[in-house]
Amino acid sequence: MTEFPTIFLITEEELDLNDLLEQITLPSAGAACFFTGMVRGKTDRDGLLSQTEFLEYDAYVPMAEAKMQQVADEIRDRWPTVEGIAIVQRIGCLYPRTPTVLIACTAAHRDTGVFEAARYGIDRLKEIVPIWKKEVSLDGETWMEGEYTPKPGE
Amino acid sequence: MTEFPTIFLITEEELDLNDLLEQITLPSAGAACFFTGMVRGKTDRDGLLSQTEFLEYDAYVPMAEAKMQQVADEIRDRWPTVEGIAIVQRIGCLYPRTPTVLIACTAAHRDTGVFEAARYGIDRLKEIVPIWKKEVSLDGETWMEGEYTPKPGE
Amino acid sequence: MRDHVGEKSISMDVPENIQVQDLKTILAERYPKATEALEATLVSINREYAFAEDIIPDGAEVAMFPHVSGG
Amino acid sequence: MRDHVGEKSISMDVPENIQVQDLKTILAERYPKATEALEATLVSINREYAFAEDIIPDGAEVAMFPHVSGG
Repeated sequence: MTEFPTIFLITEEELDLNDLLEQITLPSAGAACFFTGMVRGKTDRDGLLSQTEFLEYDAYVPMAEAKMQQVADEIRDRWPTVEGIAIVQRIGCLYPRTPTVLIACTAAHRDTGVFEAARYGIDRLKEIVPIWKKEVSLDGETWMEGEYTPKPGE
Repeated sequence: MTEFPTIFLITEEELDLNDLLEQITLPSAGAACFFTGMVRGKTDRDGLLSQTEFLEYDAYVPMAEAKMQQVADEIRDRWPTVEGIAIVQRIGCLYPRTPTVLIACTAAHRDTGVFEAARYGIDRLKEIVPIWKKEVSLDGETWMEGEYTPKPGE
Repeated sequence: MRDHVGEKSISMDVPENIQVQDLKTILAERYPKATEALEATLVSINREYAFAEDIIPDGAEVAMFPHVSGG
Repeated sequence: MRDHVGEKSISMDVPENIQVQDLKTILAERYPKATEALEATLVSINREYAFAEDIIPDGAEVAMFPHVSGG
């Protein structure tokens, strides 16, 4: 059996979607779903427009890599038809419109879980992968904090 | 109000996911979902492995462009939170592992329809956009035919 | 279809206000080998899908093609 | 946390087989300003999430950090 490619990466470099897709596409793959997150420069907060100058990302790299691997394992458990998986987080100071995170899954067909798997992947990344972001705007700096508390075994 | 970007394209050129994402990302966008289809070189058909040498794509270009616009309109009707939409089909002779089609949607947040909209987009493209593909393998050539019959008004 | 007719596009005179189904009948008479393919073929008039009883306006761009299979 | 403690990482001697909750108590005593932050902080031992009664093995890599917010 061909080994399914799994990529997880924490990087300061620009995300290259073309290259990542190429890396997780086996000859048996006919479908891919990507989720990417971008820095929002303008955020509607209850009707008030908030402007972000940039986001500063930081990670506890070795643990984040281990938790990305765990997210990939969880995806494979739930959607065994998924072939390739890429989970990439860019860190550093990132400006509006810049892609910051990517979850991509490939499979033979589009109806065997790629959309659900990518959705699950980004949800889990935001729950258990130790990465943080600080919003810098003209009003000052704010570390953003998630709401999820990991449970034993996660 | 900012105009939301809509791209539809039938091209013989390589798909550039980075560039397409850039084109549909407004400063208010924080999330994107992409679907891409690739040429499958190996297809499991009821346990038998079928090998594809290449696929040859052809399109009725002016109608295909009009129907891509219609798919984009349908997405905007159903998911008004979707900001940018790109629908791209590559045509010509395409070899295994090559991305052939792309549907991408951006929005402020990931939970406001980008996954569902991209999924809907590829389903509709395969139903109503006049594009055809011929499979070329060592066994010969076969035009592939879809199953969906458009209804009046589609 | 193309294989049965042997042409990518054809030009022919048809009665005014002809319906899609009648055009198919005329074509089946002219290209008997295409009869079966014509049954299943999709039709567009001016780049919109058209159906049996739709009338083909003067000067319209008419296309006939198999069920789509892009992606 | 970092702001309250003023250090990115600290080194200290703790009793053998200490539990996560006891480590938090010791830290709160040493850095009173961090008491509230310590309540909410997540803890990892050797890159796995750890909880109040988990025992910290000898030589373990322990980290304390806020709820994650990547993406």
